[in-house]
Amino acid sequence: MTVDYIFDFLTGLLGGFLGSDYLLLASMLIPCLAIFGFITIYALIVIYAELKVSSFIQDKVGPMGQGVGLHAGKWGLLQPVADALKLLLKEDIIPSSADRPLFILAPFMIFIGAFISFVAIPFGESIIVADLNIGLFYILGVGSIAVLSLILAGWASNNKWSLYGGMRSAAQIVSYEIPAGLSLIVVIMLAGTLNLQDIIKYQEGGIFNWIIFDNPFVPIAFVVYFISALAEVNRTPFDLPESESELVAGFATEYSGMRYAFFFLSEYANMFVVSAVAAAGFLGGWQSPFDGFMSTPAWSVFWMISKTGFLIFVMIWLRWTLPRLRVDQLMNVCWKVFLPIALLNIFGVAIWTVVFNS
Amino acid sequence: MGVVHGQEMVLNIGPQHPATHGVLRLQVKTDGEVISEITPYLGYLHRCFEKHCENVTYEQVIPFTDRCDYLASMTMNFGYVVAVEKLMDIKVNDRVQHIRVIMAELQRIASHLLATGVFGLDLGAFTPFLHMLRDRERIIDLFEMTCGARLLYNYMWVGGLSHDLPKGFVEATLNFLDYFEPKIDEFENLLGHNKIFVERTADIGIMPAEVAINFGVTGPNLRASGVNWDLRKDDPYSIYDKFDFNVPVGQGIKGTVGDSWDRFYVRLQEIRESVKIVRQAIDQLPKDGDVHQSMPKKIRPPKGSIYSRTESPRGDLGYYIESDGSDTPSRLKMRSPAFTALGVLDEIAGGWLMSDVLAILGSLDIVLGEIDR
Amino acid sequence: MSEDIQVLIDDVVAKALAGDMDPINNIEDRVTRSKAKAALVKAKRSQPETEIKSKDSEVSEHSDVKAKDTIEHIVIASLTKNFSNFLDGEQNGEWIQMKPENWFDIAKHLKENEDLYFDSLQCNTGFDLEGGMLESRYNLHSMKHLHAIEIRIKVSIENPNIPSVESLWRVADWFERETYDMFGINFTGHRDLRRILLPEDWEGWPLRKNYEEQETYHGIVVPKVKEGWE
Amino acid sequence: MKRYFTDIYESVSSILGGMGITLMHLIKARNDNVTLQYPEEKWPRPERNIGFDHNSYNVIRSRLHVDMDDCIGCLKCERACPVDCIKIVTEKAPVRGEDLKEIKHKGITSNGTRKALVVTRFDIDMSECCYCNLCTYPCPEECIFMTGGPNAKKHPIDYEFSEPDRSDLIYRFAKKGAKEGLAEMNAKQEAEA
Repeated sequence: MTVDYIFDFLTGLLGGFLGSDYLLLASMLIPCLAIFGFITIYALIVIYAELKVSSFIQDKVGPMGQGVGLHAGKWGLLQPVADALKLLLKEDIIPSSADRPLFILAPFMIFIGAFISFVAIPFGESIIVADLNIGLFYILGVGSIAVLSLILAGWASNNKWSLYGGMRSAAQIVSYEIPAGLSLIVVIMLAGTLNLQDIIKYQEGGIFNWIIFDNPFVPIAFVVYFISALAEVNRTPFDLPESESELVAGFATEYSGMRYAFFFLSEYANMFVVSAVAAAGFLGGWQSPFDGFMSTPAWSVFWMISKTGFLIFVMIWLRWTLPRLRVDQLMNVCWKVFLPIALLNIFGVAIWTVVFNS
Repeated sequence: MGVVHGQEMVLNIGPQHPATHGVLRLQVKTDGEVISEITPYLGYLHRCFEKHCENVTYEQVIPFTDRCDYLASMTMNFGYVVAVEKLMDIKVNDRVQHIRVIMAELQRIASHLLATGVFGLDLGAFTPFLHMLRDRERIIDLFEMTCGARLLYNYMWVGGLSHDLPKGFVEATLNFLDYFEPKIDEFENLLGHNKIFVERTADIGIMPAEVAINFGVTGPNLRASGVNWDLRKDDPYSIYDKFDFNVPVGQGIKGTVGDSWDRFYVRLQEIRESVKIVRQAIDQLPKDGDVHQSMPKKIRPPKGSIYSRTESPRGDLGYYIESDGSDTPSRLKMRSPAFTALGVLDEIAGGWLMSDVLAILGSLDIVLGEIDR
Repeated sequence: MSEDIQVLIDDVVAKALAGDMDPINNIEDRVTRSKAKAALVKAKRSQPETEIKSKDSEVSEHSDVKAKDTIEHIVIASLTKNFSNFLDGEQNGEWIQMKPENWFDIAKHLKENEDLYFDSLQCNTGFDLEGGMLESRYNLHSMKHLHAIEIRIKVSIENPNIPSVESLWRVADWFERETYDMFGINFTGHRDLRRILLPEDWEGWPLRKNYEEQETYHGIVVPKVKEGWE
Repeated sequence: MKRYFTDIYESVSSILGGMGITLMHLIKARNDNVTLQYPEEKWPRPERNIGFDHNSYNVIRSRLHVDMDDCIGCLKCERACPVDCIKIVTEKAPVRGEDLKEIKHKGITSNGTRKALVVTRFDIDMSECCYCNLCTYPCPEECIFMTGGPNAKKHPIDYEFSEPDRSDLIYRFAKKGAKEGLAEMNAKQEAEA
């Protein structure tokens, strides 16, 4: 485990000077900081990508500038930095009638949910913070903390729009957990394990060993999972909790400044988590698509991030193409379309495995 | 188990809300997501248009008409000058008429582009909105080329126009139309036939023809309900009887006649018809003719009153002018089409979900500047 | 003014009166042109009114005016069969002047009679006639028969009550609220007669000719003179 | 049941179709866009000249300007203004059509009209101006115009007339000291008489 490696390394380096309690604390904090740094940098990049992709789709040019100091740097590269700075420096307003402790708690909780999911995401054979043997289950589990915090945010704001947003998000995320989980069961059935590393290792040996190409039922499971994941992270066409033309900004209506930034950040972090799970479960994770070629640890990080990045790009692309669903249609799609398909898929995969693979 | 009745909640949508197209306040009674009653409160944008008009001369009214429906200023000017010209019995020459028709139809395209785009935006589709704004931009460039203003033109004057067409306008317009026509199909595919969009709009907010007529709804909203009523055809003013165009009527392709999708689709079809009219008007445009030819030196209509209607992008735009023979109108009332269109909201949108209500509001294409005057 | 200019002006004015505006517009000199136009306006005014009206009907080739002439008579004839004493004073053929008393029943007849069938209320305008009278004007139109009339109802400013037609034409709901808002005409029988464009607590009826703005509104002084001009 | 599957088919096909359209825009990003990088690039000015003299008058409406040397104080523009943003005060000139060097008053306009009045105040409040162009047409001397007008060379077309203070948007065109100077001159004349 990563913490053990770091602890051993630190003990070897500083064992004489500090007690082992401090070193244990330090060796736990270092990966946390690394994840935090990763999320921040990743969020800046994805925000930039979102700005540019949306602009190009809409025939605009997006943030542009002539150089540092003017506007947002060359090609607007500094725009996300400027956005982050703006959010940091903004006045933090807590409405007088809000439920103060809960109002303050909500953004942190949503961020924690996204943050601790990163612990179990593998970037390489040994590049993982905690190689849990129920990694997949763990990610699905802690991902649900988001629901709680969205309801908290909606309730604590003491605003009718926020309440609507919170209630919508509760119904939506809880419902879509089910098809998402059921589609991942296909992966678990094929790989025979909940450990993400083992699932990835199961897909070793080039692009055709990936689970998505295992049998004709899996691509359907992948699509169902991807769309359900889209709904879980509240992205268009499922952005009902914050649908800006109906609910102003939904659960985030009363938030400003840094607190709002946390919602923003965790939305993007969640996007990464669900895409990473899809990449690990269906697209071979950090495995190179060319069997054995380009599969050093550095390459494995590259493959993992590029597969995830592609899925994130598809999410952005979908967002700027589609209108938003209505709240009852959302439920219809979940219970009447995805759930039966996901269940049938499980049977299909099971039969296929029995007939062809055994 | 019986039906659970929750407590009703009163919710204010607006005056500041992203979906109210201005400063409109809708007080709604909601039971969960279902909205049972809608009470619109107007007047946040009231600028005393009618009172102003009683204190300025007839030509000075024109800039104020611009500001009523700021998305279709040309047609607002057009309606006003047609009314005053009828009152004064002025006949303007053919070149002026043609230029006016070209401008009004270009304005109709621009206004419908924004209406359909914003309708998409209300449903969460951002990209079609910006594509439509992009093409509206090109139309506005044409207007700027003609009269120097981009939004509030003050272009049509009683008895003429403020400027003649500039050199190169005809070519620029034809270029634009050639570029623009394929884009309409693209809008239709990107937004109109998208399944999510269809699900959100078809069979939502159905407005039967009788309701529409009784509520005085006009323009594309009325035509979407299946009533073939277009003042350009049924009571032709200016030279609209010279042109060959169809009046698109709602047919309920995706749902029922008179639903939100029909209102969207009728506007899209009208854009195509307007393109046809502009092409014909440019073909027939007389080469010579002074645009200031019939302009009276002093506008003093004879004593009397007139109610004159024209077809603005939003419907029947009526001007009721009472003249007492002086150079200021004694009473000028604008019958604004969006005003009546908003009046029907409670009737057709009560009982729908919150998202639907905002979709229906978007499909009615209201402009608050014109409602509040 | 030299004589030949005067001759020229007389000439073009005569032509313009005959309907040909081109000679007048083709005059090169700005001053002469404007003089000619002034002479034309003068000449037009001096013509008897009936002549202008006949020209009106010539100008609008669509038989609108003709139909309008007859529609008033048809409407009055149809109404006299069912109602008595509804006309208010002399009728001039352009509109129908009515008394407010049984306006609701008349409106119902206008809307539901098969021959008239005015199913659409186009516009409702208030008007201050000055001298203590207010007027409410209705422009009715039939989508079926394509005819239109204007009906005017005069009431005194002390007792401005007119029956509401809101339950017949629902569009009148807001039209009447607007007229009430601007003129203070009280539409009896209206479900929800409130101010529509102005705030609930606004004082006075702004479009009456003798209206004066209130001095303060919620403690804010209503500005009446432009500031910032020293 | 058939409806169920056609719905799914329609959703998938229309969504993929929409994604195809957006992807084409993404790839050909700069084909159709109309965005300008504002301070570096500016709107192409409308290339047309209209009005009194076809070569020198531009339609552009950006700010009113008055050539005081040509203004005869006829008040036509003040009367034409629908929002009353023009304020003119005139006083009788001592001698008609003669230059008054003390207050830089020109007696004869470039059109050759002899001025009978001295304009002592000519204020335009651009914060109230509605850019309707109604004031420029009645002017007999063509001296009030939107910039980019007859003297486009003297007053280049510009869009940015922002001011930090509202009162800075009141432009005072009358010659400085005209009022006092005229009063002084009149007093002097009286004294001489």
